[in-house]
Amino acid sequence: MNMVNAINDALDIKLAEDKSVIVYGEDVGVEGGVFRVTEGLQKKYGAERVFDSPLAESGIVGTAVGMAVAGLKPVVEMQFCGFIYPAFNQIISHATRMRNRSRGLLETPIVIRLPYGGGINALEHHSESMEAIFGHIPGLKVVVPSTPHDAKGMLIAAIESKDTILFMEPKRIYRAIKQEVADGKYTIPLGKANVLTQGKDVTVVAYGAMVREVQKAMVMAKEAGISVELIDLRSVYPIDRETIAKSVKKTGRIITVTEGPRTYGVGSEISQIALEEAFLHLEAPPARVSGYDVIVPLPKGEHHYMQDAYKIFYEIEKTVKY
Amino acid sequence: MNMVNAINDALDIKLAEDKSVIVYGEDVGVEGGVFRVTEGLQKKYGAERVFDSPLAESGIVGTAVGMAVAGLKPVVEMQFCGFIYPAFNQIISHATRMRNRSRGLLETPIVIRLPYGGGINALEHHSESMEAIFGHIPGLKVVVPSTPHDAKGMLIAAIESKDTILFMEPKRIYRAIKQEVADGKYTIPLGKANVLTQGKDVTVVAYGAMVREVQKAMVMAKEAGISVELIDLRSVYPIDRETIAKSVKKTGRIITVTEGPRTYGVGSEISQIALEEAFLHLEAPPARVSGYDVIVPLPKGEHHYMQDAYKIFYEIEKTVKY
Amino acid sequence: MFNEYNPLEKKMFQVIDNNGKVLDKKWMPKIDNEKLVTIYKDMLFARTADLQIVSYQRQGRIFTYPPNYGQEAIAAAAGVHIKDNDWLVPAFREMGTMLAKGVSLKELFLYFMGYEDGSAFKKAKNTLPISVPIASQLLHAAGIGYAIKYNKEDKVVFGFVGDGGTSEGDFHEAVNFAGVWKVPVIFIIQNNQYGISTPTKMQTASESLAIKAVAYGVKGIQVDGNDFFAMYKAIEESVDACRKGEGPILIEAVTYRKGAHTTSDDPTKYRTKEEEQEWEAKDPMKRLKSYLISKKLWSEKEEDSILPQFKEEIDRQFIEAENYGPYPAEDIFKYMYSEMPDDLKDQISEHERFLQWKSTKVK
Amino acid sequence: MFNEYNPLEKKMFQVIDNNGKVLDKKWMPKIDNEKLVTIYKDMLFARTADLQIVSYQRQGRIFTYPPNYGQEAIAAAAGVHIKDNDWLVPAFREMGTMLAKGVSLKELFLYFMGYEDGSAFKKAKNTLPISVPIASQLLHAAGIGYAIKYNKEDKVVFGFVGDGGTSEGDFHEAVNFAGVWKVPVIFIIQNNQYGISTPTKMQTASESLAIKAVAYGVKGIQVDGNDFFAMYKAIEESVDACRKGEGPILIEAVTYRKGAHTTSDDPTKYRTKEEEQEWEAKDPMKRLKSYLISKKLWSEKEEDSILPQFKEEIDRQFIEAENYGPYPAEDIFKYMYSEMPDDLKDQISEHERFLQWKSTKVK
Ligand SMILES: Cc1ncc(C[n+]2csc(CCOP(=O)(O)OP(=O)(O)O)c2C)c(N)n1
Ligand SMILES: Cc1ncc(C[n+]2csc(CCOP(=O)(O)OP(=O)(O)O)c2C)c(N)n1
Ligand SMILES: [Mg+2]
Ligand SMILES: [Mg+2]
Repeated sequence: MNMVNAINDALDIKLAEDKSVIVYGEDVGVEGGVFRVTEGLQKKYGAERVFDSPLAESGIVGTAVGMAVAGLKPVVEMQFCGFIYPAFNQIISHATRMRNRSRGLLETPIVIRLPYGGGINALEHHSESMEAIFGHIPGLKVVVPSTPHDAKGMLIAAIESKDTILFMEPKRIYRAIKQEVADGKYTIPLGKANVLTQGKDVTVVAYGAMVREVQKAMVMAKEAGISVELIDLRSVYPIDRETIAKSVKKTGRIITVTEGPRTYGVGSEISQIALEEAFLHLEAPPARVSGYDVIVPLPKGEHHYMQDAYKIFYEIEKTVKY
Repeated sequence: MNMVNAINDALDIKLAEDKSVIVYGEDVGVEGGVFRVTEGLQKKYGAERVFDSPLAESGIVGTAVGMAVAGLKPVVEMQFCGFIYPAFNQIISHATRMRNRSRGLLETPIVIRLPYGGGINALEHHSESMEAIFGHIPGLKVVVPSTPHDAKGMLIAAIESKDTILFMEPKRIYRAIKQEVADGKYTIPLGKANVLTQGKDVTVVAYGAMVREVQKAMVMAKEAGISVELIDLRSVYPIDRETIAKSVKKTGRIITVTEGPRTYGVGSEISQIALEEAFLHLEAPPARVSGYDVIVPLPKGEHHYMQDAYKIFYEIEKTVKY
Repeated sequence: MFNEYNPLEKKMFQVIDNNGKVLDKKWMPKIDNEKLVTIYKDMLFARTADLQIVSYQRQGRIFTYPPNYGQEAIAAAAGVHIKDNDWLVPAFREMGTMLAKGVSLKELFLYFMGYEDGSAFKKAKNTLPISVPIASQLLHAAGIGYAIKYNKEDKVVFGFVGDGGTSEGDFHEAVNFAGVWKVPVIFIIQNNQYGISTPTKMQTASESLAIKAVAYGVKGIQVDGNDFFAMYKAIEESVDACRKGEGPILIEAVTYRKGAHTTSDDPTKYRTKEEEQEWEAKDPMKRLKSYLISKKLWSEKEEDSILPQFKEEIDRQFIEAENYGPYPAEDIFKYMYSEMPDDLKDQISEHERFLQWKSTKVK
Repeated sequence: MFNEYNPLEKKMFQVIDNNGKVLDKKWMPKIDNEKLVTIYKDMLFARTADLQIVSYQRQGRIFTYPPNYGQEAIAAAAGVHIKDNDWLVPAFREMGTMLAKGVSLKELFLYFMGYEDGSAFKKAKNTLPISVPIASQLLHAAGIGYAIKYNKEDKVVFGFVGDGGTSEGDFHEAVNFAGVWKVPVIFIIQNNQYGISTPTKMQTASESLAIKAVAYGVKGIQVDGNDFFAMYKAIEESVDACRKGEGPILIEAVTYRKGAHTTSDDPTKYRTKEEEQEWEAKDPMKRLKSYLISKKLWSEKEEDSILPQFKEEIDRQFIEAENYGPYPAEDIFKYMYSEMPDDLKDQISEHERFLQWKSTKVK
């Protein structure tokens, strides 16, 4: 099962189980979404529960806030990360504040599904990875699966959560990874990182599509005799400090690999956590591999921007040799 | 002259000097802005050049993009930091991309003035400090003055720049600091930090209203025999790495003081720079004083959130004693 | 009503004139006398409270406050028709409706004194907190409307916005979504002639705000918002239409903000004495009072005798709010998530450690 | 025209029928024969290019592309009227207008092949790049309109958007700002019946898209977008009105996207063969061709003889674009700011060091 199927499966399970779950967004109904993630769901659950909205992102998230306070569980899709910005105000001013504003009286259990990331030869605005700005919004949870199995379990957990959750989907690996995915319902707790590989020389933190790139770099690292501990962060906010702390105390070195722009990106925050938790263990400066501080280039220039296995290995080597 | 007067003066000078400068936004015309920053300018320059727009932030920034590509220099006001979000898409998708998108053919010299920050006993959404999310937007410059003198020189520089600039105004000190401000035109280059006080034990980086709080903390530090080097960052993006690097190499310790939420805030980025530039000089973990990861509380709870001199001194002491 | 006062024909729906005289009996709603007096008293209470808050503010006992002065008929008419189970989605100038819904004055005071607790309405069911980001709340109204329709409930949503708010993209998206979904939402635009200092004619070149209904294929009507009976009738029919599945409805209520935008605002900067006087003649309370007095349902004497009671009650609730007590530090963390993430727990501890330390420093 | 075809009356402005017959001489624009043939050839060129791009895409020689197929009359009519100094603010489905403005096919190819260089128009003055974020570009049109008015220039702005785009808040804000400012902008909605898979009736409950003009107090008209003469006439009068200071104008051009939304889309998922056939009869090229043939201005033979030339020219430009050469790494940094910040300079060096290192690793 690939990630598209896994997400579809998660939606299917929750739609079947819970009448308050409502799925909508641009083209998610009849067409099943531009990535076919919601394919078949409208047929199965009807156009009241799975439907196409008008083309307006603020409208989608803003109405989801209303539905949620009235007891529904909207799961909405933003077509691409580059098109979530019109909804920014509704996310930062309402979805993430209703509970605090009303001292717990009102809740906004909303899942915003957001295909993100580059490497798919797309037009402008179709390759962005702006999780850091969302991670900075108090009241929001931002999670990113890296495998079909995680996608299913995390999405079910997200739909069952009472918080507003930005569920970022690494569209570059939507169909690239196939894996056995357990039937039926299971959840993966949000906010917990996953140590994918134990290692001793350096900790590498990644999430989403970058996990696979790190794994490729680890082949090179192994050849070079470097033992890498790979952490799939899974949750951009809240960050699992404990897992990071434990790992970096062991390895003394840490690198964060992300797709988005560098400055004020996820990398520096992970470094800061390493500083706060393990300063005296550090044998090299916590480092980051990231996009540059530029607009994601159109396809012909994208290779200059994307993090590949070489770039990751390059940084691993530098850090270990520091 | 206070900061409100200084900004008004800068606008006045540029309006007088350059017919392409246009000032607009909500209530900036007849009323002179809710903070009276544009007072008197409509009378002086007419309602074609200084005027009230309809109440729509995306509309304001989006039309500014159009004006700018057509050769004008719009200086627009967002009434409060909490109300800039409807304009987010126009900022991140257009204002900051037109040049890159057109390979330099089109330019968007826009100044977005943005009163920000807490401590003024305001309603919800009126006390925010979200510079970090703007610093993460490639193509944007984000600057913050901390004195009337800087405000004037930096705003003139911003209006003369060909880039899109978010000019954040620490409204808490709009009228709190009075200072001699030179007559006539002068500019302060954007992107350069300002070392306000030389010191040797610890570097403290701050900007906007926090500079004054740090200065208060420095009185306590001095009493405790701690010598603080104070850097007014002035520019949240681009960051003046050089000044930070030089300072932290000297002091071996660095603390960043900001108002906004902590995670993915400005502090961790400054720490990362310290790591990258001066790892072997560090004698304590680069630290940060910041808001917590919560919504800025309403006035009665705001003191729990705001960084005061004590909190800053607390962190200085911890870092120096590390 | 919606046909006769189609916004394309540029007629404003009115029932009484400035002196409280009925213009056309046909539109006069049937309200029994006792109820009408109660309504008037509620309006008077709201106005008294409103004026009193402004004076508390002058005394420095409350922070910024947006007065309702002059707009009471709109909020009152909505307040009469809104049921416990209906939803109220306010902007920030609808005190009368909030009180009718069961929000207490004390809660409102707490909010404007700077406590979030003031938005944790103890008795007002299905009432959203005040929404500050202009027009954004209308999308919540549309979404709630969807939930009502989806659950086949017999409820209506009242969504408020100002004239300035109609310029925001969210206004457009909200009425448009509601129109496509055909949901039971009454959008009420309080056209009080200004958005802070900006007059309505600078917000839009359209002939009226009601006419914007056409752009969304929904029913719309322009109503004299200072005419209680007109507002009563318009909302009554709107509620009926919504309950029959004929919503949404867009009402432009034409009124005037007699006070300042907020207590930090100075209207003399942007409007004239003449204009203010012109509108004084249309004051909604005076018009309703004239009607009541002409029907012998009310008298100046009664008013004089009730006002001190109102003032006392308002003061009582205000003082209760003033004595509300401390704002615990953990309250700024507690409601961020359904379960507190470890990070926030750490931040609470950090804050406590700091306070501990600070207590040793500050004498 | 604007009066007779007031959008409130729900009439669509047409000049010729599906067979190219003139419906009412009164509206037939005066275009000399030679020019008309040139226009037709330009349309044919655009359509041929469009179809050819789709086939290049199938061959994997170009990335995602949004076909114009079926919408050529709109772009052509705008292309005839837009002057060098006028401004073009496109969405992404206006090839004909872009070509008329001086954008080369090669530039468009470069863009869709993934080079930003394709948006650095060498010859097209006052032409914005393709805008992907739906409806956002209309605000740029309004702002440019302001600059024109402010500078007292004799220019008009053409701003394009799709039917789906009318749901976005930016559509509302743009037309509203333009209306308040009274600026010379012609907003052209290409209502091609779908926003990707979503039919127009799910975008809004309004009776038409043209009728939305009322909400902004601007002139509006619904035009048969597959009727070249109607589009010609409507734009001609709009341009006149704008030059006289009577803008802005909102035109709904009713058309049909005969192709897929983009080359990644499969329309069979959401529309029927019947519907496609129905629209086939209204194809804008066929209608204009029928007219031309009936007037003996054009023949199938001429068409057959010119098509190979077009194809060759298109291919030539395509191959030029294919051989465009490398994309230097520094180009991703170079245009971010007017002067490159040190940080970006450092990032360039870092990138070079990495490539250096990589070259030693990759055999
Ligand atoms: C998105 C947003 N922008 C700006 C503001 C600042 N602001 C507060 S009230 C107001 C004017 C609102 O005017 P109107 O909608 O007519 O409502 P009124 O205050 O007249 O009731 C403005 C601009 C805000 N609260 N939200
Ligand atoms: C803000 C935004 N949201 C979503 C998208 C994805 N998207 C691209 S085209 C499109 C449909 C546009 O429909 P319409 O406006 O009718 O134009 P058409 O494609 O039919 O020409 C969508 C949803 C986008 N580009 N921008
Ligand atoms: Mg108003
Ligand atoms: Mg369309």
